[in-house]
Amino acid sequence: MPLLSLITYAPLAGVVAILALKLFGQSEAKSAEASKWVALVVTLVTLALSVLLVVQYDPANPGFQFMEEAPWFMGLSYRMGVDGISILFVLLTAFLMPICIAASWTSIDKRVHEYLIAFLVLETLVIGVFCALDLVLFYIFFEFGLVPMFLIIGIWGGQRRVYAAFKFFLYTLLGSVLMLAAILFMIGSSGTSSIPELMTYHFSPQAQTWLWLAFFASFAVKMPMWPVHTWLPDAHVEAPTAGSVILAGILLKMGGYGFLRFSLPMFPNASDYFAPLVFALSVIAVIYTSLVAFRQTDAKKLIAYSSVAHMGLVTMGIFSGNVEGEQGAIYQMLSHGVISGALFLCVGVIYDRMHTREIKFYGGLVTRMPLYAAVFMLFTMGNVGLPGTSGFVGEILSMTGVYQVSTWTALLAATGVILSAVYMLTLYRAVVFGPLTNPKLAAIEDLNWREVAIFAPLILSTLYMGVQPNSVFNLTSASVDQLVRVYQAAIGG
Amino acid sequence: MTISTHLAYAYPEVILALGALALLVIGAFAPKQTTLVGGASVLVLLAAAVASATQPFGVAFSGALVSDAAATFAKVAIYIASAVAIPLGQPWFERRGVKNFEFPVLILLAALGMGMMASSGDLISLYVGVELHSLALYVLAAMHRDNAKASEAGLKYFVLGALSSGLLLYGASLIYGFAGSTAFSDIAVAAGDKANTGLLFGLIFLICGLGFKVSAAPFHMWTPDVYEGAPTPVVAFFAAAPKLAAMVLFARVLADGFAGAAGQWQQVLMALALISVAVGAFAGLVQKNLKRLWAYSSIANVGYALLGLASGTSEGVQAMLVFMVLYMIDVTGFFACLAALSRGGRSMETIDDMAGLIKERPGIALAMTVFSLSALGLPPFSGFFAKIFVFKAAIDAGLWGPAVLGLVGSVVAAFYYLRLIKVMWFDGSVGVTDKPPVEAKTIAIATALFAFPVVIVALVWLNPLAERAAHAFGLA
Amino acid sequence: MTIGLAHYLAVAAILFTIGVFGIFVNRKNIIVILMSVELMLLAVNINLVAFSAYLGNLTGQIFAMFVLTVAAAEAAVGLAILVTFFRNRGDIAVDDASMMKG
Amino acid sequence: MALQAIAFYLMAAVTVAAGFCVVSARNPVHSVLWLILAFFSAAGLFVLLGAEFLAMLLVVVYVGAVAVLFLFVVMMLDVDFASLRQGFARYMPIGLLIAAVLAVEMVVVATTVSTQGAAKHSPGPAASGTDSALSNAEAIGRVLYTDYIYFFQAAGLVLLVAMIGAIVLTLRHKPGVKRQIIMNQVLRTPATGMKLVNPKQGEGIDA
Amino acid sequence: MDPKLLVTVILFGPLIGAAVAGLFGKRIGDKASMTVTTGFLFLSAILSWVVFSQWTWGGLEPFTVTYAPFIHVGNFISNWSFRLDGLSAVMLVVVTTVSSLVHLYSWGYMADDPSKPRFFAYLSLFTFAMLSLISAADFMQLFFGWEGVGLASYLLIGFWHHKATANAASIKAFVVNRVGDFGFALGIMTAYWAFGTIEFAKLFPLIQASVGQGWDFAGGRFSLIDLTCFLLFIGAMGKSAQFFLHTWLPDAMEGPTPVSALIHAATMVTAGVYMVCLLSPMFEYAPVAKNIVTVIGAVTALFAATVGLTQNDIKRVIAYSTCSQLGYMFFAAGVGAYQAAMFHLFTHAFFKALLFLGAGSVIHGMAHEQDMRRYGALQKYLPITYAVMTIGTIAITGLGIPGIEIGFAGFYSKDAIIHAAYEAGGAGHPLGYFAFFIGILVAGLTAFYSWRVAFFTFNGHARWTPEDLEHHWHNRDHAHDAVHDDHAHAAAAESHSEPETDHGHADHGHGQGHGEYKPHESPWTMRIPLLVLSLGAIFAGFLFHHQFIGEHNAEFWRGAIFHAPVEHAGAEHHAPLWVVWAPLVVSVGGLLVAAYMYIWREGLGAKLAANQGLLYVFFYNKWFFDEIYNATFVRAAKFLGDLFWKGGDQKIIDGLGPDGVSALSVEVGKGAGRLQSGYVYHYAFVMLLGVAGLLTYALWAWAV
Repeated sequence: MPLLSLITYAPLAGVVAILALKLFGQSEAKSAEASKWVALVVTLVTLALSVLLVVQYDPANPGFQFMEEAPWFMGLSYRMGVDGISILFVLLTAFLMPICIAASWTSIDKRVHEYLIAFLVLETLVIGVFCALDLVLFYIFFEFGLVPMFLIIGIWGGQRRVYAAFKFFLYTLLGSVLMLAAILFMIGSSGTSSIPELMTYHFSPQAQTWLWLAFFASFAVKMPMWPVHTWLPDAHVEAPTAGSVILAGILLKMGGYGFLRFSLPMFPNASDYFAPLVFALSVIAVIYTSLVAFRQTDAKKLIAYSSVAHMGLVTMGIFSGNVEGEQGAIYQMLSHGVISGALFLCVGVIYDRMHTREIKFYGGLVTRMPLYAAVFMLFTMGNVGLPGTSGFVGEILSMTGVYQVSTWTALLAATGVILSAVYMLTLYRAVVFGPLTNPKLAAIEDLNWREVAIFAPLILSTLYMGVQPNSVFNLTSASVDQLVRVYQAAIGG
Repeated sequence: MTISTHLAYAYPEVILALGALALLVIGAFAPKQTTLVGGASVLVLLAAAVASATQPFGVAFSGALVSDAAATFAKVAIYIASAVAIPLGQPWFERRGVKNFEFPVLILLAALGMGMMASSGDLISLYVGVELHSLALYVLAAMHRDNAKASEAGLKYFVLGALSSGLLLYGASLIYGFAGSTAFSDIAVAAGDKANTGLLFGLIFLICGLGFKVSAAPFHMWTPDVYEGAPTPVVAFFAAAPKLAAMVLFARVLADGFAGAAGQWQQVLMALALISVAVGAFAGLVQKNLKRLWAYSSIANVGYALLGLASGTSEGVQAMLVFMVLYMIDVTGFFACLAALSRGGRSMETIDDMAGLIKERPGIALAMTVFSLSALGLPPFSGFFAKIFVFKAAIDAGLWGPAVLGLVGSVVAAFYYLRLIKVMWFDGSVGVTDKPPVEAKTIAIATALFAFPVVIVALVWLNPLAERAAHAFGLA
Repeated sequence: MTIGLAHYLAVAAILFTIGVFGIFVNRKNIIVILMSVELMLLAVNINLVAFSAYLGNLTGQIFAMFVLTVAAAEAAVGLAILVTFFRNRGDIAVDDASMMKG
Repeated sequence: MALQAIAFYLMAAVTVAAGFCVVSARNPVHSVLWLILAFFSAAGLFVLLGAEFLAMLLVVVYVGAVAVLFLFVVMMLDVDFASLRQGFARYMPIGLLIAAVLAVEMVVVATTVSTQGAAKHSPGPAASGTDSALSNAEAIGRVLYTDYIYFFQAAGLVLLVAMIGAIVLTLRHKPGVKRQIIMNQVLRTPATGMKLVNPKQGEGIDA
Repeated sequence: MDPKLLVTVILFGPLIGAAVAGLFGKRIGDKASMTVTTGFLFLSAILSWVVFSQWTWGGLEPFTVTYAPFIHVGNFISNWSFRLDGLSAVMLVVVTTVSSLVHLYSWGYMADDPSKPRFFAYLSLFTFAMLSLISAADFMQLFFGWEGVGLASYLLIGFWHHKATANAASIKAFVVNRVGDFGFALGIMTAYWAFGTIEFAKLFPLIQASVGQGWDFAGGRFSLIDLTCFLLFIGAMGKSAQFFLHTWLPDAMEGPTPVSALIHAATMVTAGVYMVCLLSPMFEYAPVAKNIVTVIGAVTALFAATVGLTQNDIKRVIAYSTCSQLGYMFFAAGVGAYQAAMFHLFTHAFFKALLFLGAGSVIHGMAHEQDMRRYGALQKYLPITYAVMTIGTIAITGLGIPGIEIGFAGFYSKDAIIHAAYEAGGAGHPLGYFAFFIGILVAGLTAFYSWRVAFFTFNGHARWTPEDLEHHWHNRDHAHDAVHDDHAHAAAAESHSEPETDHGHADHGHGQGHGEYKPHESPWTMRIPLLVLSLGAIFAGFLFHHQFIGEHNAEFWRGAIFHAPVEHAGAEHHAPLWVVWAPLVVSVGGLLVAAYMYIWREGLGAKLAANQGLLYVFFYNKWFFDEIYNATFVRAAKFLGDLFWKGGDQKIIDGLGPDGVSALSVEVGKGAGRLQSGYVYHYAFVMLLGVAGLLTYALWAWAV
């Protein structure tokens, strides 16, 4: 059974069903309601299939599993497979999607069908990105993901949604066309587009340099790394809540995944050569964006900037080239996927009620929304990297990894630990604590059962991943060990 | 060789010529039977397509007509594209009170000219073919004769076209003089390993003339105005098939006649390609009229096709062929969408007219979105595959610099495609549109379906065909 | 001095240039532009015939003949378009042919 | 030889001068006339080159048909030509510059023909003249319908397109004009020819 | 019972309590939440004493229970585990005892608070975190506990979240602790980098072999162990509020007083000391780091004592006192007297908790007035509090008779430290004498400010009126709940308007409808812990000094504290007589000065304060640390944040990047559009330009 393809395209079944509902449904409202259920069920089925995938996965085998292959044109082929690194991202995607659908249940009231379709298509594409084992196939999934996100931001976004959508699209596109050039060069010079084969192909150091830079252009924008991060705050602020969740939770991870899948194994010498550059940019990202986050007046923007800072830790972990760094980076990505997603949902909860994200508008919510305050607190602490939450494990490991290669980097990046506390707690205090002075908030409602249901899996996974990270490392370790071994051998380390 | 053996290689042309003449006579005697003439023209074109697909390979008329895989490939595409133009155009004209049978006949004759171009092996057949189709196109552009814009478009097209054919001819004359023959095969001998200045001069004039036909910058100036002014279905026609014909002709001249001067013409083509991409990308940013916008888009796309050609390899030609075919389908589809749309009888041509179209006409808006994304080069639409073919060829030929510039140009151009999508998807509707005519809508939807997902399967057989076609040229 | 091929080519070149020149100095008069095109074609014909004579092969003359034929057809179409244009505008100034720009 | 040279220079000078006058004449009618002169002198050059048939063709087709067509259109379109001359000088300098550059380059290249041009008697049907017994017209006639039949037919189609084009673009069926259609007259029956009306009081007949 | 099971119960009991109270507090009600948490804590405390006694007298051997893997990445291996040894056994009893007493105390103290379940959940959560800290077998779990207690501290300081000051203080506490944790984390990384493991059991044996291993940094060569220890010590500085990172502790007094007693006096703040002692195998080989520890400890002791002299808020004085005492512990550790440091930690836990809870009792009695200038003459209103506070004060000032080794708790531990410092100086420790003299000086200052609190509060004339109190009672509500339509306030207001229905108020002397407000003694739930702790304050030193620092210390610690063979300090036999007596003398001196200023010449202190002497201003403003930090770090962060945001992101990156490029592109596009003028001759011109250009290029480049 082609399980990977099944997982990848399962959401499209939902698309078909929703289209049918849209075309043949009786009333708009009724079919919209039904569509939501369809989308939820489909995403849950996808999640179930992904769990099945993880269960069937053999963690001892470092190579690609569940391989599927069919020839295409121009020597390309339809090639899918997962290893210990990508399988987790598949799971993360499948995990966050039902949450996104549920989070949009009431907040999206116009063009519901299109919205759900956009999300389901996005899910297919994102899972495809993580499963594709052919360069061009990867690029197809990678690039087309821009469209649903563009529509999600542009149609269901906030006031400056058009600006944000364009910025998001063009910024990312510019990065990825350079990667496309590199991909074509790689296919031309190696004669294959198969990722597993390319991982063992040795490009000349000079070619590696250029290829690395081209891939870097794409992934750095996607991550996003300083100084190509400015699309992110805009995109996040304007996107609807679920859009932000996906953006922060999954789409950013495609950059890190790309570094792990391409830059490191395929261009090891260049990765080694450019590692100081990455470290420098990562450190800047951590400090610079943390400080910027500290000054934000818009809650979502603050969290968006914090994402940039956290991704800085990921990039430095990846390019540390040792097991701790890689595992830390992967873990940080997973954890950030859950936590930042949850934080955006937290902002979404109050945005849905009051329709503003201005931090100043709020204050003292704890008196009316104690449950919300508790949930928000948990994720605030997760974002701060408190041990016991998932945020900690990734941070400490990636810093440990990078410490061994570049002490200065780790030293400076560790200041992020302080700064993240500053801005997150300031945000939390301003929104949740203090007296409830704004009369408009007097009647604000606490979390309802639906919201609790949305947050519950996120809370559980944050805590579980915080105390039992090893269950994840068990899955990744074989693949990561191999990655590091090959990388170290290539750079002669 | 008797005439009949020659004709065996020219069945498509014969079918088209006889068909055109016969339909002209029918039309002259029964001027009301326009639908009949139109339908028959489609059949003639399809018959010609079948004939080209099945014709034997060889050379006829002392090398004036070349029948090979490339000719077959191009002609089938050209004839089918021409055939599509008829159902798209005739009802459109009829709705605007222009009921005539000449339209399909002119299309037939233009298709004949393009067929000649695609299989020409001689400067004279090159010239006659170019003129045959150009003259038909000039007339088609101005055919909506009571429309001031259309006649202005026709005039501009004509004047500049005449200038370009002057340039082309001057080049042809120089080549003839310096090579001593008009046959490409003889020219190839004369050009040898290193062409002389006279030949190169002639070649440059020729490239300029052909550059006009494919609307490569800086010979593109006519394109936006003519696209805007000419009737939409006519634009759909001449944005597609003639470009392929001219590109194939380009390939023939360069590959068959000037293989020895590849180093030189690669430089020229690369310059044209990059200027085209830049002009198409930047000038398109400020356009408000969709037809103009698509004109700039086509300029940019021709730039990409030229980049493939500029690689100077068989792979490059193959890429160019695939690119052009996929692009033809895209552009036909897009203009079919435009032809299908009207509001209160008035054509919808500006970007603002499209506001909120997704709610109003979801099918057509979706098709237009697909075409926009495809033209943008976004996977998994056909334009993406077209571009990777071209860029891969360019990169494999060592032209990674131009390839990267071209790709960056596509990002600039992305802005205007996105703007169209934005207007259709994000903005509110500005009024009720008329019910789209069924034929235009069908063509739009069919082409959109080709752009995705059919293309994914289609490429599997299109690519080998293009490869065989490319091998017909004497390139490495 | 003997009159060689180069002389004819030079004449043709000059004539061609005059034709080119005529196109863009005649800002307003389309008819003159069409005539300039005719001049260019004439230059081409001189080229072809001169080459033909020089090379001693007839192809050039045949080519020139087709050029003449096509040029005549072109002139017909061009003038027809001009007439349509005139009917729509009541004028043939090139300056007016600028409904579309940008 | 000298005579030939004089003839060449004379006709070349006239051709060029007439060409220049075509583009610079104030009145388009004059332009057409200068064009005719240019054609005539070019025809002379053709004769010098031994292409009598083509010279003849040029005079007959061009002067007789095309130039007259121009003249006809110029006359027909009743345009205020004086205003069309405005702004002539504005683009003169840059135009001249480009033209000069082009001309110089083309002439330079033309001069290379003696060293780089193709060998005489390169492939293709032999021309008339010194080494051929055939007259020019005869030689053309021999190949035009054999070797070049393809182009000949195609050229015919080009002319057909021009014809269709001219008709499509310019022919007008004036809606008000009544034409005699004999078939209609023949097929006319009382049923179709008559209409019975029964007007009511105080109402007119609805025509 | 199996000690492994015991420690497991001890560790997880509080967590269960916290979970029950935190998750279901609303459902099960206040009483049940309080009972559950307090019950588990008492269970833990009792079991802890069982373990402790088994350790001390029962010959229990050190062991480690591993529950589950935490992180296994490469060699970076960490497990969830419980490490029992001398140090953790001591800490177990300290933590669970104080915590359980504080839980009990809070029944009374927090009686009228609307969110009791939350409070008790936080307390228990804290206890769990603290226990996991002290039981860690590797750096990761240590760090987990470390930050866990930080979280709990943050939550508890900001417990009254409607108070702006409390929120600010909680953030400050968290952030300053984070600064320490930053160092701590780096220290862990350095340790891992240098030694390839983060497990104590594997790490410690590697240390000796790596002495002399260098690390090149910023042009110099440093000892790796020194670096590791220094970075780890930064963590300790943060958690234990040492000089430079102390600023959060006084502000932390915004939290409810039981919290101050538990976290900011007895347990969490001592974690730094605990860590240094735990890592004695490393510190022993890190002479530079040890010197830093000594200096920082000594300076903190002095600094905090000087500031403590001038503060008027009763809790703040005690907070500075804590800071100062922690300084003692650090310099003890710094000079190698880890046993003394731990002993002081142990005794300090009792008497400082006692002082805080006593202060809490006063505050409770005075309607949450904390300013000592509004106290006075409370001894007759609060006799028990008075008694226990006096005991605590005696204990902290270390009164005892050196000759016969009898005294209150502080006497044993503090004198041991001072002697150890002196001895270290004698043994060649470069900073031994320095620490010793500071220790003596601070002992005097300690006596002064501690007695100042006692006298200022309980003796002299009353500087309050019943009206003040009444007014204050209401103000207190307003301070807590600034919003009138606020739920919490509504609850509070209700409980005051109908005091009889609120059993929590039955014990309160105020609000009984008499209209007469006067200070009142605390309820029994508060008094019992006070009494228990005073027992500790009196006897802890006497009972355990043999084990901790005396002749039995080697058997007691059983290898948990390590001494490098060359350097030995810790026994006080060789000190000359004046050294032995000096602490007592200065303490009594301090006592007399305080008595003079606040009893015999009452008002003198106020007068001195009013004079605003230079030194007074300096001390009163806490050496201007807050102002300096505010001016540098906070302002700089805000300035840089704005600069990077508005200047960097918006102007430079966006301005030159996307926005700039797109604007430029549109301009270029407009230019191209202008070229497209609509005039045929322009078009022709452009075409010919192209032709001419290409031809010229051809002629120039390819002319054959």
